[in-house]
Amino acid sequence: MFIAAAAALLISMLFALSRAFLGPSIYDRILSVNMFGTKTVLLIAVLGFMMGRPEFLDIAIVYALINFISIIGILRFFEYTHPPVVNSSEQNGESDS
Amino acid sequence: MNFMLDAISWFLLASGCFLCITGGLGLFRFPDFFTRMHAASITDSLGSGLIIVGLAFQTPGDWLVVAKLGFILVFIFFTSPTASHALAKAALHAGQKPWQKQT
Amino acid sequence: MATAIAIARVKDLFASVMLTGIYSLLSAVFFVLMDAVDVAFTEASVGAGISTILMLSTLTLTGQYEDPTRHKTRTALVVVLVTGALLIFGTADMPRFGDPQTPVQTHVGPHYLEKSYEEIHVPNVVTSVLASYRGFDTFGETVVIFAAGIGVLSLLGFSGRKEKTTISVSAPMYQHRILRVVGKVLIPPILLFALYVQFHGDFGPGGGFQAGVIFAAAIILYTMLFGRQAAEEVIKLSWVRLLAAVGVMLYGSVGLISFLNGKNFLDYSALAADAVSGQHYGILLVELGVGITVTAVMILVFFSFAGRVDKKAEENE
Amino acid sequence: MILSSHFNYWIVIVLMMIGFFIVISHGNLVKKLMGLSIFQTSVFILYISMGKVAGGTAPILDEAYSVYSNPLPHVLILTAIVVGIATTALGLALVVRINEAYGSIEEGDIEMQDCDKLDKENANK
Repeated sequence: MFIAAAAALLISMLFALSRAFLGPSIYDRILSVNMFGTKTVLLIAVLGFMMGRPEFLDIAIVYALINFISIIGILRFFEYTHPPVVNSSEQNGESDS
Repeated sequence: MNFMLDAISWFLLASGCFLCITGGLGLFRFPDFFTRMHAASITDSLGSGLIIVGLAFQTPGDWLVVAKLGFILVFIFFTSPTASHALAKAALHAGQKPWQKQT
Repeated sequence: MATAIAIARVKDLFASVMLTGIYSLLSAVFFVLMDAVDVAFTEASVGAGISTILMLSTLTLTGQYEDPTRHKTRTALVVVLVTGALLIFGTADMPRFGDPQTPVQTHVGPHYLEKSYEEIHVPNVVTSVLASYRGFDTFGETVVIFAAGIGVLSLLGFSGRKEKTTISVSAPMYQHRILRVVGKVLIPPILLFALYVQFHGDFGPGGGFQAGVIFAAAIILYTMLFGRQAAEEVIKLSWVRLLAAVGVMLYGSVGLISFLNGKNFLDYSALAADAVSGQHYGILLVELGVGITVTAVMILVFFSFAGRVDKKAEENE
Repeated sequence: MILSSHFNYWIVIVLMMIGFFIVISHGNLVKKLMGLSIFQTSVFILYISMGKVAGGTAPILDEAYSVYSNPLPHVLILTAIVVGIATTALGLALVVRINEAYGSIEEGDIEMQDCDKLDKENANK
């Protein structure tokens, strides 16, 4: 059963990977990296159970955290290189979202 | 009792996997960025939640493991929608247009 | 593997940084499959987070696109193919995968596995080997990290302090309110988790190196969300610089104490009356030293890169 | 037979050669560093896969298991990863400085500028 779960996760990781290769815009790539990260968290958790050593969960936790940090980092530095073009009225509306 | 737990976790894992695969397929096949994001982020949250709860039913009575799984669940529920939100906003500001059906 | 090829091919450097992130995720999964929990842990915290962020900040400084002209492609291909063929020829003599009778498995490895529990009472053999049996190596590596930190500092330095610009273009993600709130919620658990990793390293995967990187990642997250000025008010950089040295000193002085007590350098059994508990104290202190150094160096490196990025943004303004 | 039992070395070699190829053929210094890190990871994989014992588990001692993988390569690689990131950071810092001095991080441009400078100096003499 765990093997089936791992295989399913691998398949969806494969999809994400191919989207990261093809991705026409940079945002597609970021999105697929994000999804890839989440799937890796799950895969590591499932693998830990598969090998009967749930200690592996620590790694999954680290991934869940680090993945978030790296996505934020990517977005942050992306704002430097491509500053967003917004007109001020839209910005005011958006900032309360 | 044990069989019941097994059956529940089976069901949860299977549905979680199904969601993950559909999400991956959506990410791969959909026509533009926003629809892809829709596919990826929604299935991401629900699918990972299901898988983690399914795993939690499989733990052999070790509460530390369940607690760790709970941590992962909370983190994913926090971070994944947040990241998606930030990403969507950045993309919209950078001038990505939502896809519309060509008539 | 395919990821690596793609990294080679993609022209847009930004995209290839993204792919290095994926690549490191994949290699961590591989390490998990190969039972190397601690290694996967380190790769997870280092490869996906810090190295991606550093590469990105360099790209912000230098420009995103690569010159499409390649030099010496044909020569390179020939050299690579020949070397690869020779290496593959060489593998024919290598031991088989997973074979328990190889020279690697029959030398000191079994000794560590059998004796370490008696001698040190630490279930995680990787930690005991890292901190105790091969403590001298680890000391050297800590010093290398420290030296690299000094190198980055002296190359990029801080030109801060003098310019007291308040909020510039480099203003943090003010328009991302949700991000800031979620970040605020997440930072304390990350710091706590780093401490857990630091002190739980004896029993599960973890230890000073990983904890240091995670701790630094939390502070980097704070910096990215609230800006460099805000972060510099929270953590004084001069303190961080001091801490980097304190970590190395802590490690070294543990060694010196055992030296002065008439044992070998870094022989922890001198630290307490009982040899085993001495080992415990030794490992704890040494891991603490490593953790402090790694945290401080990572923070310093990130700050020096971020400082450059801010400066460039101001110049463009 | 050899194919199934040596595949780990093959993967390592392919990765290593990809990294090597990037380092040689790309002019961009950041890309070179990426190639270097791929090369580095291939070495990590080599070490770790050599430490694996068939049927073993992670080297965290427990009553329930008797076969463990070899902890020594894990220790070496663990520290190597962190040292690797430190050296990569140093390399990136150098790249940043080079960019400030030359205004470019392409190897060819930098060489051209160096040659120009040398020519000028020779002409002055």
